[in-house]
Amino acid sequence: MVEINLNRRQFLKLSGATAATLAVVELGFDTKKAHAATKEFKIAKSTVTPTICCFCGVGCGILVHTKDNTVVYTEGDPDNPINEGKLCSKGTTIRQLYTSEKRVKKPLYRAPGSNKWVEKDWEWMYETIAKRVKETRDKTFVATENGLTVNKTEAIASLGGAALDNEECYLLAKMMRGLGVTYLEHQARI
Amino acid sequence: MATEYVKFVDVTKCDGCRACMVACKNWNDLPAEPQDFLGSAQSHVKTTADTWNVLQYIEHENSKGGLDYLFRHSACFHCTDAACEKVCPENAISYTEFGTVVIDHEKCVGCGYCVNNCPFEVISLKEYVDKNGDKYRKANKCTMCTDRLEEGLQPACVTTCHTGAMEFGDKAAMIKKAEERVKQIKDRYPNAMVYNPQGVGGTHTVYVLAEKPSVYGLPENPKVPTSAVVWKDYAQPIGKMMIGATTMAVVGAFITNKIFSKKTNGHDEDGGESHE
Amino acid sequence: MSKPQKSTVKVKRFSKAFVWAHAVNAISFFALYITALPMYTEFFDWLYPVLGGPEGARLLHRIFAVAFVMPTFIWVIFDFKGFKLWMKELVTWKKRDIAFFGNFVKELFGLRFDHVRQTFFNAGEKINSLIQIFTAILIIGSGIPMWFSEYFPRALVQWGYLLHNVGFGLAIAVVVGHVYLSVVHKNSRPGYSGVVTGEVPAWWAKEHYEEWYEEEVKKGNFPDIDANGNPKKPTSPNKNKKKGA
Amino acid sequence: MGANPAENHPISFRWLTKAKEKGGKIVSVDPRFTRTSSMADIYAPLRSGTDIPFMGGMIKHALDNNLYHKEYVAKYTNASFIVKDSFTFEDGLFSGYDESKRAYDKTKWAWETAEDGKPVKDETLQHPRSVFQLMKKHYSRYDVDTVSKVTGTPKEDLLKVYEAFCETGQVGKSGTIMYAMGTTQHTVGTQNVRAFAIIQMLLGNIGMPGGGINAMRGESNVQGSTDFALLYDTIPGYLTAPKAIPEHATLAAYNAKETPPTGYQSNKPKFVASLLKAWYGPNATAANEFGYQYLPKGNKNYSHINLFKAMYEGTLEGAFLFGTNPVVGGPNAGKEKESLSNLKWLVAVDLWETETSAFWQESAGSNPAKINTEVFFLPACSSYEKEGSISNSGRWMQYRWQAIKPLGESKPDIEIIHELATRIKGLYKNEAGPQAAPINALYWNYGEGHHPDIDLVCKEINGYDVNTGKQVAGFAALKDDGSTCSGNWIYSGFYPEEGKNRSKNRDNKDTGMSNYLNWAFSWPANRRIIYNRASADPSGKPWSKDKAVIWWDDLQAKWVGNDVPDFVPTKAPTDPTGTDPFIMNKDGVGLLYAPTLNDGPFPEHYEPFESPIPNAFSSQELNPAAVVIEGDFNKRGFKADYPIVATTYRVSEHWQSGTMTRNQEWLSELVPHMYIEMSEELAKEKGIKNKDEVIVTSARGEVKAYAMVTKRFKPHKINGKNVHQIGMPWHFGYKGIATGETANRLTPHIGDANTTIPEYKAFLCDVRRA
Repeated sequence: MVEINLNRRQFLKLSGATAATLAVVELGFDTKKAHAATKEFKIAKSTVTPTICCFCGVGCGILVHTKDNTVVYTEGDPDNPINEGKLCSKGTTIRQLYTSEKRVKKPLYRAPGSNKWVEKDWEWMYETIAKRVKETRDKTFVATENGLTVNKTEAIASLGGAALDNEECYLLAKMMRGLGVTYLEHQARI
Repeated sequence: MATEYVKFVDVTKCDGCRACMVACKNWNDLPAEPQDFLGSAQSHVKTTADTWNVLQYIEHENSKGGLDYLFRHSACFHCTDAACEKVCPENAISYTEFGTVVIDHEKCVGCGYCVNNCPFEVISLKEYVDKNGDKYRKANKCTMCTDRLEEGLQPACVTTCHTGAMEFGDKAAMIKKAEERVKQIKDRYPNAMVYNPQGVGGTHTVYVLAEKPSVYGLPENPKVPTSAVVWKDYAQPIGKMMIGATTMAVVGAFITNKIFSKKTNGHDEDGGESHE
Repeated sequence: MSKPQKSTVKVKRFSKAFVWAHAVNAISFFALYITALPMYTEFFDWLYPVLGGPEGARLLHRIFAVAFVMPTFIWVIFDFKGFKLWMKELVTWKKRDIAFFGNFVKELFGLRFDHVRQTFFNAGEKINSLIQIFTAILIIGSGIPMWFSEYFPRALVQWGYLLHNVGFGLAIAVVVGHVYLSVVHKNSRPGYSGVVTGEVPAWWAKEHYEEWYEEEVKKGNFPDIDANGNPKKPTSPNKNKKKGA
Repeated sequence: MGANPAENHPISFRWLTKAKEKGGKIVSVDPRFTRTSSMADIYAPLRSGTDIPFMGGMIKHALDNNLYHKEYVAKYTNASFIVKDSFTFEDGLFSGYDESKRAYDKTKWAWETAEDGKPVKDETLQHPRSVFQLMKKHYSRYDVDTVSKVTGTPKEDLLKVYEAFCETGQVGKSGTIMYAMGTTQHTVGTQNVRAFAIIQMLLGNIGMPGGGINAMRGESNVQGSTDFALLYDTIPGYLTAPKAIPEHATLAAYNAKETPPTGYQSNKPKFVASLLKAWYGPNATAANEFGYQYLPKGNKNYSHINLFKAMYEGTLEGAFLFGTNPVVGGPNAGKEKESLSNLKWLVAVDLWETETSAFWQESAGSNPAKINTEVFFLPACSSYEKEGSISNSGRWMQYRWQAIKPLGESKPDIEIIHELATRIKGLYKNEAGPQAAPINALYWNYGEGHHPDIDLVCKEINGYDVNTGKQVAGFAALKDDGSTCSGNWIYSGFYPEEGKNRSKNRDNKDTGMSNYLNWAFSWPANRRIIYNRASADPSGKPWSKDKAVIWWDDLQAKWVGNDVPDFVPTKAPTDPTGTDPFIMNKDGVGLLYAPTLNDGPFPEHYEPFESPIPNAFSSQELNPAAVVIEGDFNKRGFKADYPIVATTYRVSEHWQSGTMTRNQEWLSELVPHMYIEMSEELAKEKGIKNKDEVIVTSARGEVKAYAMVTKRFKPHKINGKNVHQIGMPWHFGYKGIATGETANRLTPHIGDANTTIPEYKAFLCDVRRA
């Protein structure tokens, strides 16, 4: 699906050995068995997927190395002309977006007045949120105002989205406008 | 050794982004170790067992009275004549074909001799806990990503450096580049210099510094400590010889004693027997 | 050639404090030696597993290092007089001390030799003592900054490594000789019991430390004996009692 | 200026260092000597909130010394337009001001038009009512001495910067201005950017390679999310969101009001109709105005500050948060946190527990028992655990492939949005009536199952012929008759045919002038440099060979070059509008004089909401068009209590409210503590030593942090007196690995007159030892 051409990677020398390394990284198999026997080269068998940095707006390319269901390394995408394989401290660290202990892995619910989170399943969350949205919306919906059709609710807000993908932003804008939300804002404003 | 490689660090191109610090941790799977507030942007006072390179931030009033905000990627220098290698009692530290100096954790016993003899103070001991809950120590420092070099890749810090402050390549070419760079920047940094100290036989991390080494807390003329030279080049071999010689003398004495005793005494050890 | 049977009469040579001090000193020294060996040369790396790995070796080395420092204090506290004597002897050098060495070499290799009259410590022992004191200071003095390197200037620690190493080499050389003479060599063997029990055969004491022996005889502490150790005149049992109590 | 790329956009700075190696000069203008300053050739300090005097002085310098690009100014800008007599400017006020509304009547600022609607021009630029002469007059007041007194920038530094930058007015040279929130987060934020635009047009730097003014966008897809209109006042593609006004009562009225007769925007009705077709699908018909009436129509400013004001006042019941953390990142954050407890329900979608989603906890200083807000936390996955595209500051739309399955039970946002939309639609399915109609009409068809088919979303964004289902090649193919749909017309063309998503392009061959046309996709129409017609002279030849982007090829009778022309490709320079490069503007020229803004056609200096000194340029202290929220929601501080200027900023290692970075071990390690940067001089006055804990207070709150006493901050000499300034990072909060107090508890709830962006970058405070 994705063609990754790592030929801009900085190699020490363009020898046969290098070409072999390239093959290792590209095809995901290790030709250097002797080395693998003692301590396997960290990214020898990893799968490489290109992504774009999730932080600032520069848009640097990053390669994500995954192996055994985890992220083993992240580095600049040498093919991306924006950063040519270079990264800042944040971009270099995106590996820990996956590996950080702090990631929330289950939906959490906090009841009114409660002082703690309770784990819930997705189904319950979706259903309950949908209900809340409908309740609020139905109660506050304004169909017409001064003889104009306005079809809005001013009691629901949506904030954020500057880190979402375009496709997500599109669906979010579509959904919110579809609901009649006027308080629609994101980080461009702040 | 085919080509000798060095890491060339031009601190005047560095903008202090610290990608090198995280790239190192990322590649080498090193844990974080947050420190107390140091009063500047700097995160660690110096390199540690889990932080193999530290970016220094120095506010320096230059000779013209202006303010320079200086940065330096500090890590192991990979000396040609490495004090750590010299003092290691277990031969756990060795030179690689790339000129890098690496510690073999299989051999390292955590004695800390290297830690205390490194003229740049870049080696640290780390305490580990084994399966039985027992603690043990190993010396740690930058490896120059020798594992990457072996695979034909450059060190992780160099790969990520975006300003071109770090390069990895042929030693002669890099040194030439460094010298030319110093000429270029003399106007802005009159004290600029190439730092490739000969006291340790030159290093495999060669710097262009904007200021005198002391501004960066670096020794002006680092050497393998004299004590280490005397110790390893003289005391240790002589000591081993002495032990050998003494042992030989004892053995010799024992044998001669036996021989003479047999000749002179019917039964030897006349003095001791009765006083058992 | 047969010799007449030596007498079993014994005299008190060392105090209990000294015996203890010496024992602690000797044991800790050898323990230190063994725990240091694998680090001194990889030839002995097989010792690591025995000692519980480098960590075990280091721990033992440090425990025995503390033990190694103790003897001086034991002796000073419990037998200050003996200690004082030792100190005094060490700084007292006479012509006979020099003469001792010529004969010592002969004795060492089992050749014919003459006993040169000696005081409590003979010249060899004095040399041994001096070198041992010197190396002990070297080793202890350098060992402390090595152990607590974070509290000492780096230069001191660096020199410490060298001095520890030098001290080690010297000490081993001296100790090996010392041990040989005391344990293995037939002529000094009776002396060995001296450092274990504090007592030595009177004849042997007289032979090796004639001047000291005669001094003690004059004081009435020791029986006057002949070459075989038989008393020239009777002695009261309490005469060979420990003097320092 | 107003940016610190070495610290906040390091990889952009890579290219500056490359330019420097080629002899380029870097100028850094910042209140604080930053890492960018350290790498710059010229550093000039200025007091926060004085960008307009700084740039005004530069405009005057360029005009006085004839350093501007004369032909460019005469032909490609509105310098030659004659402005009506109704435009006046006196003591800081433009004509048409209504104090009670704090607003201007912008019709007073119009220019003279001939009977055909075309502007009256004087290309000699000598007419006293010409934009050029009015501008010259306006900025004659910004002489270097006055500017220096206001900005605190030493006069020689000002001149150094002016001289260096105005050199780029020469043909063959170009200069760019990189700005970020240091420019925009002011009550005059928009006019700050306008000042940049004016100088760049004067110097002929717009549309040029290496020119332009570059917004250094802070979030990976703040460009895309703006393009896709996650803002109250637009709908996708920068189309105006319909308002509850008679002029927007119907689609026809809306089109009439919003569509200019000339320029590319005259195509707007096609884009609107296509968007409505994308949103309402078969339910959008010519008969029902393509569903135009389903769209919500607001009647006020719903921007961030007002949103929280509504929450504070209790008119909001529910809120969705998608990866945002206003309790750290919002202005006057203490009040924003308080406001949250007035919500009935809150849905937070994030990777981490944020200060906002946990606002009810005791560790937030709240009493959970008293807070009745229901909080739903939905764990989202990270950007490489899903797939989709994002758009960078340069409008490059790049695809991100999925590297690994979402961690734990976390889910891609697109799935969460899809599920919620599907379920809400489900609840209304069997209902009729005004509430149900817009939702039932919403066309939501992205495949079966829980996960939407992203390819279908992409295709809808690009647009297709609704009859044939065939993808449209680009926005030129969009129609206003309902036969095409396109979810965002500016992106149309990124998916021109089945199976060809151009954001996935990975051919990194330089196609000329480093444009990399085959790498990713850049809207609009894969153009890399917008308004690139301006890189060629009126006759169609590049101004300079070295800076050639596109040029007119007589033989082929079309524009050719290294980039996709931002111009009708076959429109010759000899065409009546063949020399009008700024095609998105009604008259095809750049606006030196912009009568469209809320606070005046020329940038004029006003002091920040909180300022230590009176305005030296007029008796108007604050931007007359900035809306002030009075009362408890936004307390104001004055010099007597708070004599020190403060600003906030970011560090390289943390990002925005720190949610993403303070939860990562390695980044938390690099910057683990909240600190306040201050000069040695101020520290001495206050008896503060480096590393001491200090307390900063403003009228709105206080913050405790470590003092970082530095030579890199110097007091500003303002009118001969020292004015101290401090700065602090705003990333910190009490959650995550690296924690610290939140700087935004100090910042005010006041916004820019045009965008309502809060004034984070200049406010008053006091400092003392803790």
